[in-house]
Amino acid sequence: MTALDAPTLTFDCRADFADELIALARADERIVAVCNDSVGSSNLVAFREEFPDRLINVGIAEQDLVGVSAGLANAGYIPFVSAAAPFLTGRALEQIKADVAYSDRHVVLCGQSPGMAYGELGPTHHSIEDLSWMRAVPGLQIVVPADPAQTRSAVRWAAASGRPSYLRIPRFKVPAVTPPDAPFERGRAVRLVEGTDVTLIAVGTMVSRALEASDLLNEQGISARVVNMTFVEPLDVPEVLAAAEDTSAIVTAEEGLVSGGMGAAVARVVAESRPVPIRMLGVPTFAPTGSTSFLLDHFGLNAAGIVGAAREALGQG
Amino acid sequence: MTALDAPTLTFDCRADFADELIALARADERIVAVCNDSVGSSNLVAFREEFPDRLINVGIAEQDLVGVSAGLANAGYIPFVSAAAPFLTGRALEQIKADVAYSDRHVVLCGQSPGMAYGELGPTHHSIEDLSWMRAVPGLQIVVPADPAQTRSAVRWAAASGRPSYLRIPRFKVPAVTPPDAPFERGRAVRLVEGTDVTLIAVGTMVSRALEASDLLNEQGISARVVNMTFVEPLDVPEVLAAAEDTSAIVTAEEGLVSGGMGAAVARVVAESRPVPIRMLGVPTFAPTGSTSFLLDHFGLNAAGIVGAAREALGQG
Amino acid sequence: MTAVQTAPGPLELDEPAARIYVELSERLRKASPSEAAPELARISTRIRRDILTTIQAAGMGHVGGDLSVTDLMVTAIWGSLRLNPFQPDDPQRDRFVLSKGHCAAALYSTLASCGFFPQHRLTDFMGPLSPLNGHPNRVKVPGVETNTGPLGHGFPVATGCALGGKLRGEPWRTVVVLGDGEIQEGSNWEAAMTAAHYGLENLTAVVDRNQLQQGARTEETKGLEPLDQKWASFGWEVRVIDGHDHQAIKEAFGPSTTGRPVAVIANTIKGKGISFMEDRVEWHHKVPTDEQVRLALEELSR
Amino acid sequence: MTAVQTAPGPLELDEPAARIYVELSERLRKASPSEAAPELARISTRIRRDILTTIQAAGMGHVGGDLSVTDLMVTAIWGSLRLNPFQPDDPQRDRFVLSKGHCAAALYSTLASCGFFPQHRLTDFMGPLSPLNGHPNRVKVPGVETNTGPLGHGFPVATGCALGGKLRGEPWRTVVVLGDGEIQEGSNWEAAMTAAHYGLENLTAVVDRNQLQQGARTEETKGLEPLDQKWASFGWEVRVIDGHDHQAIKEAFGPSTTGRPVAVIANTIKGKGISFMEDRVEWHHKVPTDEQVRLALEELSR
Ligand SMILES: Cc1ncc(C[n+]2csc(CCOP(=O)(O)OP(=O)(O)O)c2C)c(N)n1
Ligand SMILES: Cc1ncc(C[n+]2csc(CCOP(=O)(O)OP(=O)(O)O)c2C)c(N)n1
Ligand SMILES: [Mg+2]
Ligand SMILES: [Mg+2]
Repeated sequence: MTALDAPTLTFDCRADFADELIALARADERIVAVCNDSVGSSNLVAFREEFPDRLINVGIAEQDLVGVSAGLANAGYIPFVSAAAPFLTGRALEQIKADVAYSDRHVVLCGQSPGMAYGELGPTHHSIEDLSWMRAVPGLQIVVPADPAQTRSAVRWAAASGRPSYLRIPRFKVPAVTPPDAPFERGRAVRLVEGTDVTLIAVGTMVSRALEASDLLNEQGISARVVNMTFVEPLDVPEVLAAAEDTSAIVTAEEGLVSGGMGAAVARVVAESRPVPIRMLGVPTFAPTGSTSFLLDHFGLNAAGIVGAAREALGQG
Repeated sequence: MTALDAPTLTFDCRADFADELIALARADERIVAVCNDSVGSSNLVAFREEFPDRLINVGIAEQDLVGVSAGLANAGYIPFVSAAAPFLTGRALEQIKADVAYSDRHVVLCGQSPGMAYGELGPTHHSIEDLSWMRAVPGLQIVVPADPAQTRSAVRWAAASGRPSYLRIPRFKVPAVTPPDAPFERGRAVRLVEGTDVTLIAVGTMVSRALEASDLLNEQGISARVVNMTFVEPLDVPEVLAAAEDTSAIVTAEEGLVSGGMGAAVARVVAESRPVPIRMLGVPTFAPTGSTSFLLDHFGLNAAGIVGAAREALGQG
Repeated sequence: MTAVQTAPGPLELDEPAARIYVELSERLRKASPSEAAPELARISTRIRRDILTTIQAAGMGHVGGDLSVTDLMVTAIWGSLRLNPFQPDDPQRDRFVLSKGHCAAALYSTLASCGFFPQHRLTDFMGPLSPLNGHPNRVKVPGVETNTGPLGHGFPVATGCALGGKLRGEPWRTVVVLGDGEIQEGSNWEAAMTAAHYGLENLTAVVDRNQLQQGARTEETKGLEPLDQKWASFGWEVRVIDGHDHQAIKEAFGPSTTGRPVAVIANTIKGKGISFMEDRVEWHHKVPTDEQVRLALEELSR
Repeated sequence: MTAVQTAPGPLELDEPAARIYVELSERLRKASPSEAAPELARISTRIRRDILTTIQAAGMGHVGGDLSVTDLMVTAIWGSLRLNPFQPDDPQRDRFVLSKGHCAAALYSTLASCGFFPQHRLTDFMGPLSPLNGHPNRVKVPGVETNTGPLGHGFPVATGCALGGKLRGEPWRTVVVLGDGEIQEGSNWEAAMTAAHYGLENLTAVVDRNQLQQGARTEETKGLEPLDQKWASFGWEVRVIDGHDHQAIKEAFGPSTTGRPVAVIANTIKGKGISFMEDRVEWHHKVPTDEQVRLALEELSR
């Protein structure tokens, strides 16, 4: 059932992102892709070949990227804005706030290579802040797919949603973690493993690591539930409440800052309704130099780190 | 002791901000003020008269505002960057991240008219997001003065700190709340009222309202401690732990988004160490039209709202 | 305690006014600039009156920039573009974008004059829970294309509108009005480059060149000159006009002759029409007293 | 489980190299452009070698832009400016800012050549916990003035440096190097306007005009021409040169003759010096194989 059982295939989800976008674009001529000199890095070369007019490249200009996309939405298009996550969210934040969220435009912001996917390129190219920044933009839906299947579902869902959203597209390779029959619904988490002692709530690249951790905890006699939170906004509040109700502690894990991210959203629900011990795993500060997997290990964002946090939260540290 | 006792004088803290900056500039020629066509709105006319060369106006260009300030710091100046909080934080976010925080430049970012101080001008001019956005910039110190005395202390402290910081300067009129002998130290909160049942943790404009709420709760037989958190980053963790230890519940109140703000910082400490019920008061979403005080009441950010939240958190709702 | 306050209702069509707008604006659109000018001047005077009383009622506003942009806005909306108050989101409408969103009172007054909502609703300007917020909100105010207020946003959005129209091969066009101080924002130069690159001859960008920004003259704050050369070097067809001459404005709003987007540098006077406000920086957002409003209305009726 | 990994130590002064830099660069600074050119060319070849082997060791990098900027960077740092490896934060140093921060390998190679740290440390480039991050970090690398990587940051910061120098009345100057694709970012045009407004004749902005950005040619992606007119209309003294001609570069880096800031549009070739990389978009960040590095080094030693 989990990543430990067998050698696991892993995927760079940009391919599924691009394929699904092309499929959508074939069916709906309102779909356009908007880039900032990021056609290659967003894997949109094939999209451009098939729809040369509907791939709009505004050059290296992120404020314009988002403003133009809001204008394209005004003109009846459904823009998928595809840019490296740190520049999209950090450079165009006020455009995301005013032109997209506050103006309630159906624009799909696609943060490529998020978290520490650009490991060695360093903190300017890391997007550990995006979930915190985007959570503090009212009205923006935030989706963090964990694998290829969810990436495809997220693209389809966002195209149909009619409202602004931010999709965090994984580049760091991840295994498939989503059961074929799992629902993909607004504000709905996916419970991947049942468990009674502790709940591990993860998003994106951390989901497969939480599954590994759950296996390890099981071996230690600790029953760990695993939840893929998928929607950071709106959060699956009932699923969080169930975790606080059914299990004695919660561990959250995300490839991003702890301040204000998914874990903070979970902590708020728990603190306001049913306090239980929580451990929030994430990136504490600007990262040093290193590859993505080096950095994830460096910050304890792996199965062992999650196991340690779970034991600590259960008072078995 | 609190605002209910007598008709209370209230202050627009920009005057104290500007006076203190002038006093500093007289003593230290490295101090410069940097503006974005905001000389008047930042109350810096007198500064410009006295130091015409040291008031640098880059016009309406916030990215440049922050970048130029980082360069001035490189050249040995201590820039106080003074601009309306929503534009400073939202428009120049990546400059704040890369040029100031990650480059570790001693730049003092002064967010003017924060929260909903520009009531009727609407959400584009409100800065309900700044604390969440700035908390997600590693290495940035965040200070929210609550009254004129703290505003002056914050300016002095930031000039001496040697590290980047964000000061949130109140414009909405507030009464004096800080005892003359209260310390102003990095990461140190100010406990204003002792209490044993519940702790009210507030910042900025909410501090005087928390004091009022404490009086009202007292009348209802509930002993409410009041803490002015002042430093959102670094947070006064011992003071939060003491609240969780000594009292049965915590209410946080801030003029800003609940997602990722001061309350979230408090909730994290509590959730990770000593879970107690929390109620987090703040602004839930983009505000409708109205004056600042209308909007504060609209969102329950007043004494009555704090009282209600405290009773709820204590299970006496 | 949540305040109890009845929100003013949503803004609804003013049918008689809308009917007049549809007919008269069609005539003015088709008329020659010199024929249309007198009527456009009359409408502009009416809008100036509405701006003054709207700001008086609210006790807040940006009167200087409202009055400098009035003739431009009226000529665009009444004399050049085809808006549709009966169906504000008519896909075939022309787009008018006010990038200098602080001049919401001018926009609201003009939209009301077209019947997008009744003129009497202008008294709600900035009132509690009013749809007529201090900066335009498209979700609440029919006729507004995008929410502006932070400077440097409307132009990229308008560029996207025009690009969308061009991609669709549709005939409608987009006019965006910028403040001169506003174009110190780099986001505008990103949009200027994009519009030129995509050959958006269906886009007109108008600079309300009143020489003043919030705190001082533009050339003292951060000089913009030679402004025509800036636009030309960014690939635009440039037209420099008197921004209070309705005939010249209507001419300048005519189609591109080069296949390039058109930049209209409209020389204007901040506070135009009210002698004691003209070209004075403090009237950026000073609020006239009742007596000053009386004097101002008197000047306008001369 | 936190990985156990020993961080490479901090970067320390290479004293012999620093001594050579101080002496030789003073000679080159004072020499006429034509006298200095041969030595600057020799240093540039050495830097190109270091760039190639540094990227080879890391298995990552932006080789095309590194090679197009080499002659500009070497002429600035060795032939025009006065840096101080013995005291990297010497208040009187000249400032060199690499705005196109993805060309960190070129900067690190050049700083090492000046003795800011030993050349052998270049093998740490992008290694685990290395101070030599993929984009320059001033806190860890002596000689770096500000952390760059996101495009459009270095120029405003350099403008602030120059403004600071001018306010202080100090003689040091600032040179900032921009990519041509980079100047599609509006933040640069904000800085261009600021520098002109404040008359920063102590600032030189160099555009590495290699005609290519990440994905395609600049003129296909979002055209920049007429680029000289853009800078001139923003109030700059403009010099257009061959960015691989050391004599022309050194001349262009001379003082302003107009009291205005100086923009140098340096026509360059991306991948310059390596035949199979020249002017090819894929070499923006393609990594040469060992065989390709061998061929490249061979070309350089001709
Ligand atoms: C991003 C941003 N920065 C600052 C402001 C504050 N502000 C409002 S109006 C204004 C001056 C605008 O001047 P101009 O564009 O010339 O407008 P006009 O003269 O037509 O009123 C300023 C600085 C703002 N609204 N947005
Ligand atoms: C704000 C921002 N957007 C996008 C990128 C991704 N990026 C890195 S290099 C590059 C192309 C730069 O082209 P140019 O400035 O011409 O540099 P050169 O040709 O000299 O390598 C891009 C788009 C970035 N680093 N920063
Ligand atoms: Mg103006
Ligand atoms: Mg280039």
